Amino acid sequence: MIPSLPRPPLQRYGLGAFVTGFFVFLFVPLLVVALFAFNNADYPTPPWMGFTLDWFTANSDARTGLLHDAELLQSMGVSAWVALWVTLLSVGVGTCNAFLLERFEFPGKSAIALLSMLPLVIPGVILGISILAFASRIANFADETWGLELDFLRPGLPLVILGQFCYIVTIATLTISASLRRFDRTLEEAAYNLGASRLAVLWTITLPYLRPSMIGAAAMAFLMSFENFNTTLMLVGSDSPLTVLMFSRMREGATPVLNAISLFLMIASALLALMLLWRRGAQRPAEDA
Amino acid sequence: MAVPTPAAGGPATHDLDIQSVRKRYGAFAAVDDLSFSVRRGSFFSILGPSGCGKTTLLRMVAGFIAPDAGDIVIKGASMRGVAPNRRPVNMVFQHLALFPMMSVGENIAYGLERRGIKGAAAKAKVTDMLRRVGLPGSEGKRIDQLSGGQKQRVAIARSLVLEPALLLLDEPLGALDLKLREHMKVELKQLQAEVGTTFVYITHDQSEALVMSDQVAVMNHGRFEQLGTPQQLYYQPQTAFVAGFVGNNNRFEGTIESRNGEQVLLRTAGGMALWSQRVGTLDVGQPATVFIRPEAIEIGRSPRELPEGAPAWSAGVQSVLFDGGNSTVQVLEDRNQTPLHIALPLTGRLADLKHGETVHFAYQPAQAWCFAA
Amino acid sequence: MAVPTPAAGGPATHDLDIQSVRKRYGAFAAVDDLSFSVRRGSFFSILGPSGCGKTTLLRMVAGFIAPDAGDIVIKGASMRGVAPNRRPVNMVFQHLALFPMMSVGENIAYGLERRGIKGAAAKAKVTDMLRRVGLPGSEGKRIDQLSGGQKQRVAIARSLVLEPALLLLDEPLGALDLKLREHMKVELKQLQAEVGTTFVYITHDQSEALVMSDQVAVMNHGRFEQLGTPQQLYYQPQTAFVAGFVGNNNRFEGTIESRNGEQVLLRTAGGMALWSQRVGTLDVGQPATVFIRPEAIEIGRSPRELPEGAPAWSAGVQSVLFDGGNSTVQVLEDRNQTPLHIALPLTGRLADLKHGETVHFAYQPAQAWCFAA
Amino acid sequence: QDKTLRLLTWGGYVPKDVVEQFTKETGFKVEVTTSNNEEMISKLRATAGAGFDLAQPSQDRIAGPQTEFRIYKPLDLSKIKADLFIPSMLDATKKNTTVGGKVYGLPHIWGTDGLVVNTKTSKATDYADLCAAENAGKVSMRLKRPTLIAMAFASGKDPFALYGDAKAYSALMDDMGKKLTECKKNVKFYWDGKDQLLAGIRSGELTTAMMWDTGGWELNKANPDVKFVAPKSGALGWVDTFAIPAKGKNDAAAYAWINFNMRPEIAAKVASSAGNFTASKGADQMMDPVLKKQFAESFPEAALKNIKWYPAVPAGIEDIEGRVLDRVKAAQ
Amino acid sequence: MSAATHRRFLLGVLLAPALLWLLGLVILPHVELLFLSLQARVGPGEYAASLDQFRTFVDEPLYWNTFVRTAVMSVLATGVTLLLAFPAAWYIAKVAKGRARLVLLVLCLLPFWVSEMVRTLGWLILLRETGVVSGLLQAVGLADQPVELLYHDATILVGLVYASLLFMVIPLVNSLESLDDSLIEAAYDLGGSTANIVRRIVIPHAAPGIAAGCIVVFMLCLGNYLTPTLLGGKNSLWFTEQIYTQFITRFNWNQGAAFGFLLLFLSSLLVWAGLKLTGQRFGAVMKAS
Ligand SMILES: Nc1ncnc2c1ncn2[C@@H]1O[C@H](COP(=O)(O)OP(=O)(O)OP(=O)(O)O)[C@@H](O)[C@H]1O
Ligand SMILES: Nc1ncnc2c1ncn2[C@@H]1O[C@H](COP(=O)(O)OP(=O)(O)OP(=O)(O)O)[C@@H](O)[C@H]1O
Ligand SMILES: [Mg+2]
Ligand SMILES: [Mg+2]
Repeated sequence: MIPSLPRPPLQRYGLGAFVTGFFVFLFVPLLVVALFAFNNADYPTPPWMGFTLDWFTANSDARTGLLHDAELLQSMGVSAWVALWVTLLSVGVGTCNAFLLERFEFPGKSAIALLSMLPLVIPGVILGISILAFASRIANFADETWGLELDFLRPGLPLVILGQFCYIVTIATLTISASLRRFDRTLEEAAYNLGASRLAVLWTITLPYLRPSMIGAAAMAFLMSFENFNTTLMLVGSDSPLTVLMFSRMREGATPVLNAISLFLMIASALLALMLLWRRGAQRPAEDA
Repeated sequence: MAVPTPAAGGPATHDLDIQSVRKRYGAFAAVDDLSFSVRRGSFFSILGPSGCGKTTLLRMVAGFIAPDAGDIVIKGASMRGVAPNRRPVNMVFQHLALFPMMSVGENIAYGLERRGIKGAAAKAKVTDMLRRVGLPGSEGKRIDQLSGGQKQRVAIARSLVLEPALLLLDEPLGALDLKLREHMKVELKQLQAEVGTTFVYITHDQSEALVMSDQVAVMNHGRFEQLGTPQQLYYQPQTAFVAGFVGNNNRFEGTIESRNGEQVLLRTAGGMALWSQRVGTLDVGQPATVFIRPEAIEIGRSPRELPEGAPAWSAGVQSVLFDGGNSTVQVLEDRNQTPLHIALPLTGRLADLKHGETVHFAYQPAQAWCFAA
Repeated sequence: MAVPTPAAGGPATHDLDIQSVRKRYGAFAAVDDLSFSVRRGSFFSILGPSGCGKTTLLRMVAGFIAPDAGDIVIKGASMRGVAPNRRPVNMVFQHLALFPMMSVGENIAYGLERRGIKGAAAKAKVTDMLRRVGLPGSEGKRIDQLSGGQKQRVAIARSLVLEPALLLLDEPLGALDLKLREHMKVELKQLQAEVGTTFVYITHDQSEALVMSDQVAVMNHGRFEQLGTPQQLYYQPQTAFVAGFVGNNNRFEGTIESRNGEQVLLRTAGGMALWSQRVGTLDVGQPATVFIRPEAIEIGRSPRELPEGAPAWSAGVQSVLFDGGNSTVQVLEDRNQTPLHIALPLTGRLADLKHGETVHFAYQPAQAWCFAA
Repeated sequence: QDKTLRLLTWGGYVPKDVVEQFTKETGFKVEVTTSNNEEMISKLRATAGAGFDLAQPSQDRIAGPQTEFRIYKPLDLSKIKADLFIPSMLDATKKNTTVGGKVYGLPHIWGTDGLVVNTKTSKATDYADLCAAENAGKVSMRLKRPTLIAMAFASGKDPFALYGDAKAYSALMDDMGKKLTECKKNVKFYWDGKDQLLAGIRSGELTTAMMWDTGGWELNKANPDVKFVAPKSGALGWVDTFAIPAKGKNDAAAYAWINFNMRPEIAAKVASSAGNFTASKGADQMMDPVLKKQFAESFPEAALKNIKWYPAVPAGIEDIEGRVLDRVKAAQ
Repeated sequence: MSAATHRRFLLGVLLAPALLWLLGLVILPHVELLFLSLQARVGPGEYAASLDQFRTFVDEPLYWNTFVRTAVMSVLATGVTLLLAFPAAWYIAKVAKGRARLVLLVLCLLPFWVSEMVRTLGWLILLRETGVVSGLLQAVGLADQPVELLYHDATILVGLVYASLLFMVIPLVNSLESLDDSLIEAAYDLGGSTANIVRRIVIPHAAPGIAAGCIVVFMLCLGNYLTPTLLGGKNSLWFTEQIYTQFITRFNWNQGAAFGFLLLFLSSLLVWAGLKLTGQRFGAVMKAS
């Protein structure tokens, strides 16, 4: 139980041990992946053959390190590009949705509120195929009827972006709505009362208040987009995002460069985490108030 | 019911004129055809129980709610169709509504900036305003670094810096704890006297209204029951509601048994006979209610301690609510078993009363009020 | 400093004995070597400013915090090593901690069920308890359907139904609004008198402590400053802290100029000379503080209204804080410009004082207290 | 403005130096997406033939999808230097990929499906040995159509002959399904990615697997005990082709790539990178000698003759196979 | 009044993106999916309305079995995830204090910021016959020959649980954090035992969070593609894999659509039943997530 209640040692150490085990369970797979990025073998799997940095730096016929693997680097660029758009769209539309759901009353609102949560419980694959099928139908229709080639409705990055956006915006909506719900509306009235126009109120009061949750939603959206696989798989065209490329590499023949890129991802996200922690730490007193 | 009369003085001396304003929510009238004026430079309070329509009224003045009927005139100009951000009034909100993402200085400068006052001019005003509310040099502080009372002052400073014709305050002390509230009451009154801005203050705490105000309106069910100085409300209540709501009171119900000029004799169901001042028309045989303030009753261990001439009763002490200078005693009148509470003398003379002791009490009929029930 | 003396009576008549209990957080002593006893069936309050260690002390009694040293004895049994759920005490939490997922009846029956009392027996007890706290028939209500005062009563009922030796209450009225708190004060006191359970009540609101308690301990910095009846604390404060914390007071600092038996003459920096009762050893030349309660000062428009014999001063009225029976006036003593506040007579005789008027005041040195500074 | 060639192909078919040379010569950049037959088709199907300028499906998988989804353009044979191809292969491929009188595919790389065997620990010589008791738990295969067809040949049937007769083919496949179900206990896992299989054999977890020749030879380089064995009942021969998607935007580059790739010296480079053989005439002489040696070892004259080349897959066949494969997978 | 028109205009502006999103990416695609699933191929490139696809699902025990298996495994994984996540969430929400809590929470998040691919790769390295765990077991003498830990149902379960932990921990932490410590203290003070407090106070309070976590995790498991395909054995059948197969290797979009639709429908049914059984409401539950 909670620390203020006497806890029998069994409970106390039991819980401690469990939590330790829990985090070991969480991190061991990552650690081995990181470790085998330095394995001097051509395959991303045991046995351990000695230490090497080849999988980061090599650029020979036999081995291509992360830094020289143009395909991998490009796919990372593709992922980042997709994630960027998904983030922008999700946060933008998510903010609109939050205002819509928290600030307006209109017929059918509860239906829209419910619907907007649905994408969270639709398996990613199904989201992918349904969007694929629907987009194909429109594209085929346009092609057959008007001879119009709607490229963006064919598998490719625009569709990937739409597919990921479709459910990530739900998360952004939930996050920003929660924050907007906690927002004390008298702050807006106060600003209005102090002579601010409606636009100035939004710009100087409401949006700054929402900023932390928007940043949080953006970070979440970026990461979720970056690591999405299920939906993306059904919607990719000729440009592969990182996850899809890694998947095909894993099937078609992988080298520890996969581990190397994994390590890179881990470090990047750890840095992001540190940054967030640091920001949160700085904001702490403000939040407690 | 006493109909409130507008305060004396021409419109030129009034900062606020409320003219037959009404606001309904469905069939329910939150503010019911209300008219009154607030004299320039005065501290005007609206006192009433929760849900009586105070906030609705204030928000209509601020412009957040449009009245269904009637007009609101501020400094002689009708506010019909004027948006809240264009009205010469500012509001201090119940929970202050300080902007947590801005520093103290930024909070106060916010309204100035919206008017296009920036840079050194704004800075000077902010500095001056902070000095006036007793927080010199706090510009850089974060809102969460302030104590409750300091926040209070910043909220007021933020509004005052815009030099509004009218400052509206919606129970701004409600969230503070007891000691701080006592302190802020005095401070707020002084501040108003210094700056001279007209304050319209709403509260459900009668002590706040009495201590701070020049004029108090007692509101109930969307209407004013009485409008007057604190002393008028306290010593000459016009309605039973005001008598019951403002200050503590012993309340007795019964029928009028006889009348002598403006004084009437009420007989309670228990049989106690009480003389009191009648308010309004009231005559023998009518049901009525008598109010006697605990501190208007004289109490003593023996009847000899009581002033002569007035009728006296004996009673048994139920319990002493000792609270220093505010101590009261709950007694049960011996003959009719009527419960009363009586204030104990400030001197602490009777602070040692015990349960079961017999005491004697009396009161001046001129200090008791009788209203039609 | 006055060391608190345990109340009279052998341990058999005590429900709670605190013996040299201490709790430190790092170098900071939250509760500092405290000893006291609580008489069976009494209403015992611990009054102190925020952070003085009240909650820490209460939670040690309940068992949520283990003391670093000392022992807690309840009904003669040492509580060392006894878990909170095995102690014959129950606690009413500051925010009540009613279980929102259960109905009122289930809340009250929770503790009974844990003791294996189920079915009709439990049901009867719950019904009876609800009746006793004035909520008959509310078993089926949801917690969020109750008003603040009703929640209060359910929380107390939930603890009382277990018939604890001791009921601990941690500022249970803190969250209520003013009017309700006034009302609950009286109700709680009556309830305690009826059920006869020993109450240990902590609060930082002196009025609560004074009104309800048989005994009050004033706590500061982890220690008791004084332990006594409300009247003792109010009229015979033992330390400057108690004099300042309990009730309102005028406070004057200066040096002792002369002594006459137990009375000393203090000269303030402004030059005012005040006679008062000394507390503790205190002699000529020492710096000291004098406390005079606002209601211990007599005030009148002319010196003739004052009692004879006592020294009198004249002063200018600064402002009248009219609050019905609790009105005070702030004055500035003419000669030394010393500010004071003085209670106005209950009769309302001086309620019409105006800013700038001259008044005269006097006090009995026997009602003023002087402490070493 | 079309300066890139978007190529949908197999892993290993596009070595870096070849791309560099191509870019130098023609100015076209090459964007490579690696894939497999099914994914190539489904991708092109979803895009209705857009998104890529050149694809490389196997020759047997062109006619069917083309009829169904119309995802390719007919080839303009006049833009092809026909003399760069081995004539017999060119003709066979053209024949198999002709729909409505138009040719849709040209041969590029060919190879076979057979057995990869660790000769130290397994004595397998035919597909049936995959199900032999002695190899229990150390065997892997794909749950794809080649496995069914191989099993059919191993039991003495000619599934290709039944392509036209859906009913008979269905019955045959049901039998093979049963066979594979019985065989299931032998299987360690059904492989899906090449890497998974190679790792299994390399580590010794597997001794026998049904796989392409190239995988066997690749393993053979590191461990001489592992060999690619042409099964007794015949290796399955496939030819990967060049086909131009219906909405390809850069046909010029596509044709340039085809002609460039079929140059013997380029073809040889590609073939050795892929570990297979090429339809380019004259590339033979320039092949990696090791590969040649491995080929000779795996394919004695008789085995070479016995290669069963996939004919074009008629529509509907894959549904039949699919259901059988699903059942195998589901069987306990 | 102009204020009202202004508001209506705003409502329109905010409603537009929401409707576009919900209609264009959620509703219509699923209608299309339903439509597709109700068609069957009758000749090359020709389709006609038919219930064949659903008939196949009913007639072919394989698909039915796969579905049941997927659902059962998902329920199992959800249960295990809940059991593992609850104590960890309890520790984070109630025992850890201040910065430690924040750090633990971020530590929980970290593995999920790197791609699912990476995590799966980690498990592959750990669990394969020649992998790390097998090696360790041999080294400490618990096994005398390499142990194959991959390709079992239990492996899938481990993978699924691992992939889902975060999505359980976060809603649990959120709902446990909102449980006032004094409720627990009060229950304890009234004589409650740990087990009783958990049952009567903690679980009822955390119920929306538990339900939210369970729904999300269940859906994630059901919709997972990577874990069952990469970690699952030769018997591993996963319904998303069937959908993928129909779409990608069989080019049979109609069948795939039917499967997709069935998955969606049946999983919604399960979630609905779960919610009904525990007396929760979807909207409230999703807000807790
Ligand atoms: N938007 C609304 N719709 C319907 N009724 C409302 C609305 N706003 C207020 N009311 C009702 O109007 C009455 C007056 O509300 P108002 O907020 O003015 O009361 P108040 O005097 O400020 O009370 P309090 O002291 O509790 O703040 C209340 O009974 C309230 O229920
Ligand atoms: N766990 C802790 N660690 C460190 N210091 C603590 C801890 N708990 C309490 N304190 C300190 O001990 C002192 C006494 O705390 P306690 O809560 O008992 O005060 P209190 O008298 O109940 O105050 P309040 O009226 O504000 O509730 C405070 O100064 C507080 O900061
Ligand atoms: Mg209000
Ligand atoms: Mg406390």
